[in-house]
Amino acid sequence: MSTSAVGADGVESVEEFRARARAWIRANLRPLEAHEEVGIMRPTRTDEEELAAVARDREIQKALFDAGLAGICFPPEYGGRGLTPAHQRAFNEEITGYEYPQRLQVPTFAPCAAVLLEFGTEEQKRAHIPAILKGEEIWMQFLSEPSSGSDVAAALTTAVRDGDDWILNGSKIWTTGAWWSDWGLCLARTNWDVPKHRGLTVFILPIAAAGVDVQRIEMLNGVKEFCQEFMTDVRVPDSDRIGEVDDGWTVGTRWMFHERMSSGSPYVTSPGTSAHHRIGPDWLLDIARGTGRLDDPLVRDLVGEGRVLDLVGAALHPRLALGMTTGRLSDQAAAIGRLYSGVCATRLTTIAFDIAGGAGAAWADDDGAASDVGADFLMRQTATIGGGTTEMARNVVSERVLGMPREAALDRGRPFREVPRGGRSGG
Amino acid sequence: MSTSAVGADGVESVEEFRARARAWIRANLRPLEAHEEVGIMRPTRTDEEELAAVARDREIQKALFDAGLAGICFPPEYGGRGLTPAHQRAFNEEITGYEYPQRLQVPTFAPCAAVLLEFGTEEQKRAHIPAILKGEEIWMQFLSEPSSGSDVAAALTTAVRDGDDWILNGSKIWTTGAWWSDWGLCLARTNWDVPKHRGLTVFILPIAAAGVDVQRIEMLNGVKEFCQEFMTDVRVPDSDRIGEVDDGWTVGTRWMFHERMSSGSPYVTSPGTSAHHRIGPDWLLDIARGTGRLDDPLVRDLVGEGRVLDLVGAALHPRLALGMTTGRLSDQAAAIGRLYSGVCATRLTTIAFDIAGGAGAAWADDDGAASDVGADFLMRQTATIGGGTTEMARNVVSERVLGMPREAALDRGRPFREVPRGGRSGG
Amino acid sequence: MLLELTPDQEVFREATARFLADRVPPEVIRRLRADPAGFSPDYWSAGAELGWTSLLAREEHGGGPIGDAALVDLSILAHEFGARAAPGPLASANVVAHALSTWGGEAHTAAVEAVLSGESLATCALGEPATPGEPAGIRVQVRADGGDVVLDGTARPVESAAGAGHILVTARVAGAAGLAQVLVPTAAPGVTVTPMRTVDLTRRFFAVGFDGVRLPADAVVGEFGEAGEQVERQLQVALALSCAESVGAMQTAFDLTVKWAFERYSFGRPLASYQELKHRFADMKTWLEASHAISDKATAAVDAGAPEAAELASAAKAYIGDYGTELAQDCVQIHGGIGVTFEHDLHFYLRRVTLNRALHGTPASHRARVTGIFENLKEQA
Amino acid sequence: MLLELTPDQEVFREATARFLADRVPPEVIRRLRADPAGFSPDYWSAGAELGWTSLLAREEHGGGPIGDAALVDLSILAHEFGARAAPGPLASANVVAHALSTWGGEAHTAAVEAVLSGESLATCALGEPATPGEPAGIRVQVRADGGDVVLDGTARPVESAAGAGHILVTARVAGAAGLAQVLVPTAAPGVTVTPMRTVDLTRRFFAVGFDGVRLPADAVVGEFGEAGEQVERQLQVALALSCAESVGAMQTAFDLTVKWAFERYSFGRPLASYQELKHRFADMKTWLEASHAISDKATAAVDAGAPEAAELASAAKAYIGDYGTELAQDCVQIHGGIGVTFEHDLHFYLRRVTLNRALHGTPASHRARVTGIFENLKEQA
Repeated sequence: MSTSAVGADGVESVEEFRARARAWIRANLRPLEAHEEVGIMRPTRTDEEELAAVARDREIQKALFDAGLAGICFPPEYGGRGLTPAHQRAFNEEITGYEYPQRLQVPTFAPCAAVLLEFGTEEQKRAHIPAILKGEEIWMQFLSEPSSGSDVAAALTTAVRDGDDWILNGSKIWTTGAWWSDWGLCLARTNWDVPKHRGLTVFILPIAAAGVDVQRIEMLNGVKEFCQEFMTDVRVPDSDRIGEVDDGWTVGTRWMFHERMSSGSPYVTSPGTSAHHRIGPDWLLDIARGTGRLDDPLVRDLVGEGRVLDLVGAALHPRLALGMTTGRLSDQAAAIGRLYSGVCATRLTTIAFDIAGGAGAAWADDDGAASDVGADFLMRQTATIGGGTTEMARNVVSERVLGMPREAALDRGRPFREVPRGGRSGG
Repeated sequence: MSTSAVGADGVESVEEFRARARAWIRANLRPLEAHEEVGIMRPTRTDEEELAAVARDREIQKALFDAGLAGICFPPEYGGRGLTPAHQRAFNEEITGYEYPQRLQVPTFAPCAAVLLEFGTEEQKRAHIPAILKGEEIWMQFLSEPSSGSDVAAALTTAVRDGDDWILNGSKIWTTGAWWSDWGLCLARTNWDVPKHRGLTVFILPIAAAGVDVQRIEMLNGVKEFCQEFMTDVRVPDSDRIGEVDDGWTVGTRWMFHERMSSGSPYVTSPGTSAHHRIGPDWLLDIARGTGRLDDPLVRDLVGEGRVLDLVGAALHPRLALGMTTGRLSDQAAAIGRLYSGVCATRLTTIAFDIAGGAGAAWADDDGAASDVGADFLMRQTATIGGGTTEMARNVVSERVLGMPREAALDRGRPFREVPRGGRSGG
Repeated sequence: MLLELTPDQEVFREATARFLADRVPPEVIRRLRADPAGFSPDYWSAGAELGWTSLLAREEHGGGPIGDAALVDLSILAHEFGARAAPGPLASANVVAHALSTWGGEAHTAAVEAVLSGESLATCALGEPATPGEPAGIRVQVRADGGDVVLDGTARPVESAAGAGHILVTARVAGAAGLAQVLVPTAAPGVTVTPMRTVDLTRRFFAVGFDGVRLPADAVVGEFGEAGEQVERQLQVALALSCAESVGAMQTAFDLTVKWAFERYSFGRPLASYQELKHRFADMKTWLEASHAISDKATAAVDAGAPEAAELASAAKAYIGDYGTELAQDCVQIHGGIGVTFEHDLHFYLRRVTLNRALHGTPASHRARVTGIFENLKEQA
Repeated sequence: MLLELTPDQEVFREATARFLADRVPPEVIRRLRADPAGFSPDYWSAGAELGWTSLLAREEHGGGPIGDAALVDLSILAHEFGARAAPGPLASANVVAHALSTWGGEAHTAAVEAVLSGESLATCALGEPATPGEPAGIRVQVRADGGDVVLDGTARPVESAAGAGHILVTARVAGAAGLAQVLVPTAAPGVTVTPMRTVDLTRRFFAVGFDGVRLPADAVVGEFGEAGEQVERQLQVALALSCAESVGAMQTAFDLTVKWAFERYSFGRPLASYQELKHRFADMKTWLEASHAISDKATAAVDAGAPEAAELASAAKAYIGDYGTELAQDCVQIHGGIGVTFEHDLHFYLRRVTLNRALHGTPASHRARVTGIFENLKEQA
């Protein structure tokens, strides 16, 4: 598969692995510039540039695979390295500050590949996992629907059996970059006459399949990263079903677990101190310096607050990960981290806007770090909506971590066909 | 009843009344000192001093009555002046900055006297309203119970018919100054076999009645203003019943309306800019000046925030009052004012604590305005608990003002006897 | 907005409301994103016919209020502008009309009449509000030179400067403590107008450079070097209109979101049945009523030239700045993903409150102003 | 507190937990409000036998950690103190033991041994933390005079000063930039100890005046005029212990309130079933875990003398200061009226987090410190 030095016992130690990764990264990857892609989903690339970036991500992934550095914690039988989370952490540390195949991490490696590993048939795994590790397949979650928001199990997308195939109809939304992706992991309703969770089935399908119409969604700041897919009589063979018929929620529960855990997943490369796609405390300093307000005690207080929130987050996430690993904390404690991250990100965005002062309302191209911070502020809530709302995280923390009574759900125990669905659809 | 000049048509105009009130107030009442009784329920008086203050309040009330300035909006047949809310507002303005019978306003005039006026028999009104207006009767609400918190209709205090009398047993709590008060307006359960709201009856009783044991509650800061009453076989004649048997919630609904509205009630004297029992923005300035921090931009920001919140509150309350008077806003909009006031007061207390800096942890007697601000901070939440929690206000705003669905109540339509009551009692 | 309008006010409001609904419905606003001016000239002149620019001007210039309180009437318009995220420099144009009509001379008559008729657009560069004891954020200098005045420096952001015939510029007098206001034709030599970017879809801002811009002395509005008070008055007018506009935007965002909460179901229940959301709606309703209240009170005080006008205007700006954006962002949150899409209308109102929060001084700078005013008040007491 | 204790740490924690449960249960703490010292001398000496004062001292003085990381072990005690709102100047006493044992000379041996054995109480006056570029809040001056040193000024608040035999005083060197630390016997002529009032029930603070207090030069701890770094280290120790204590108090307040929410019924339902409360519990749980995490991380860094120790300690202090009191106040709110009564235990923990928030620098002053450190860090990068 690939050539790499291993320890005397045949297992590459973390430090050996780290040294090998470091050498390869420095030789092959471009160091990032300071603050590359700072801000909240800024529309900085043309479509051509975006496609080129996707191609580069695939290229890096392939090169990593060839160098024996891909799929660090994936099983060797599907092309992975079969190493430990400690190896992945070492890799994360070494790749920090360098380009990496960011678009393949989430949702391709987790939750999609993680779900395939857990529920896929041997054929499915052999068909897709190696292709994923080589950068040949980028996967998307066909999960959210316009009508269902946080209530993902209320999917209206319907799959009807037709001989050896299934015919899918419906619409999925909030897929990141479906227009340049290859496969979708899709939750569909196969039975309307049982309660919500008991009539679902999971399928996989090529996004290029006949009947799949991918529409890009324009966000308020002009970015078109997200898509909505309209599926009309899409034919999927039964061999592309994941898990049992009508038992999709068994898959879905783990799917959502992997989604929640994706930032700390051993399948995912996530550089430690990446300032990408966010506003970090160093950016706050730059805005303050750029607007000449770094000596203003009010501004210094705001910078300090941002830095404190960031340092606390950096302490919190490892504590939660350790607690979940050792069983001292509930597996659901990941929702605590999600809640913290969301609240922290919206606060940092607000702080940036406040430090920018008048440049938050209107800015010139040469305003430096303060430029575009007003537009970031408009996008502030994406940090508490995307990837599961903070409201859902608070439900999880109170109900699953603290064991408080669950919210009354009027759909519980009721055939899904009869559940009230209100007068509107949306996102 | 009293002698006073009236206009040619026999009705005293607001301006005539104002002039008369002003002259009398300046001649008879003590001007307040700046910041007299600032802070959050500070334990500044001994019991003897408190009793002397109560006596002074009664004395002022009697003098106001004799001067024809008491009961401005109460009907003349019960000793009032029969004037308009505009007269009461003029009186409020004129008495601002002077001592006034603060302990008689709430709950004696509203909600208690207001409830008597609305539901009392002619005999009851003639027996009590004039006495109240003369300062002879101070009334308390026997409403909250240790077990029921915000759910006042879940009263466990029981009244059982015994010939022409009722026998009351149970406990009431959070009565302010019951130890120096005269009468209680009491909500009791007369039927356990119907749903909560349909088995209640309202009574009045002398607090000195046999079987009433008044215990003072010590708050965390040492103040003993609140009481709890234990009623053991207290005998109340049926002639002291208010409203119909088992129809106490009809009374209770209006009772609580008058309670919520008490700060703007035409029955109540409430000086406009009283700095009593709160921390106002001028106190923030004093703390900042006293701690030498008035030039610190962070401190100036906090003072400004406090002042802004205060100015906004002063604009909000008249808007709500006008809206409720003209019907442009729901009667329940009073809950908006309650919510604003509570949140504003806790924020001002926190600001004071922050401005005090280290003096919030430990202070010397000569620390001036910063003294005791730490203790005020400990009492901060009283502003969002007392007089109905802000949580209940938010329920009212969302359900009654915005018309959102009511919270599921597991006691609805269920005989009260069978309602789950949990394992604990408390306040 | 006031809870009760007079019949005249209601007629006035209704005319503009109908006009805006017809001319700039949401789909048009979405398209206007690409328009360099943010609106068409005939939109603005038709608005002028509805009285958008004339309320604060004297009758001899073709202006005049519809009732006793011109700024209160105008704030009803501003509220409607916010409620519909309407294009157009309402506050800037009215500040100019007010300033020229009140403090201008003969030389400004033609300009004020053109502004009132909507024939020409004028805008202003007021600078940031001054905190007591602190200088205002004004970076244009003016000096007298013979019979002329000469301006140097940069003013930003200036609304609609590219489409305006004149800019009322507030400048520091070189070598002295005072301020002067000068009406500068945008065509004057030495004036450069550079577009800026902004959070709003239809409002346009510019950095305006003045490089030795020489004008005759009668271009000066009011007394040279003595303009501090008139600038403060104009700033208060701008603050009052900006607040009324933000409150309008808050009201629409809130109404949209209440409607959504009733219609949108999750787990078989409408969002409006979830207690946590209900309580947030209660908070939002409180912020909204409080914002209406302080905006109206500040507007009335500014209109009356009351002593408390400066403090109330800054209090309104600080409160509405903070809570306006919090309310709009919470509306986005409750909408979920759809609330951050371009196709949804919600961001129109978020943009408007965001813009107004950072324009004419941030909430923090207005809190500092309030503290200074309050401190002086207490020292005098 | 750490998610996992070593068996030794658990034994150590458990011994103190049992002792505190036995000696200072809530009803005793309520009574100790009236005690001038806040605790009895034998309570403290028994605690010293359990190791309360010896962890940070060197073995030759009778001290020594139970594991590799003395401050981490001690922070477990501090957490227990907070969780039980226990009396006693744990942080002050340990700072003195640490300081004397590390930087003290022969002349301090008797004092350090007495502190370690619990035979005598010592306390310290560290002053407020210095922000980079700003002076620390220290109002005692010291000058060398012949073979003596002379102190003037006031230190406040100084914990347990009235019961202490010695105070380790941090002072500015007169006419120079440096600091010195001096171990001052409270019986020395010129020392006055005046009680202050405080939010805590059992902790006592004093203003200590120094009026020409003359001591031999060997009373100085460390180098005269060169004590800046040791003061900073001691301050970090105090911050770490104060944070661990606050987190303990937060944990107990939170646990009490979760229990209450399950047991207390309103409208036929437990409070824990109300979504709005559930979401507040979720926020509180998040603040709590975050506070544990940053407290532990800062403690480990201070223990190791790591370069990031100063920034982490201040970040912990700022975060826990703000969120500790918010959490405790929200616990009060959820309890309702009973939560502000003296008979309920909840205020014990509210007091402790309130005290620690305002002691050793406010959250705002620590944010300023973080900004300064962070700015230097970025400039070096």
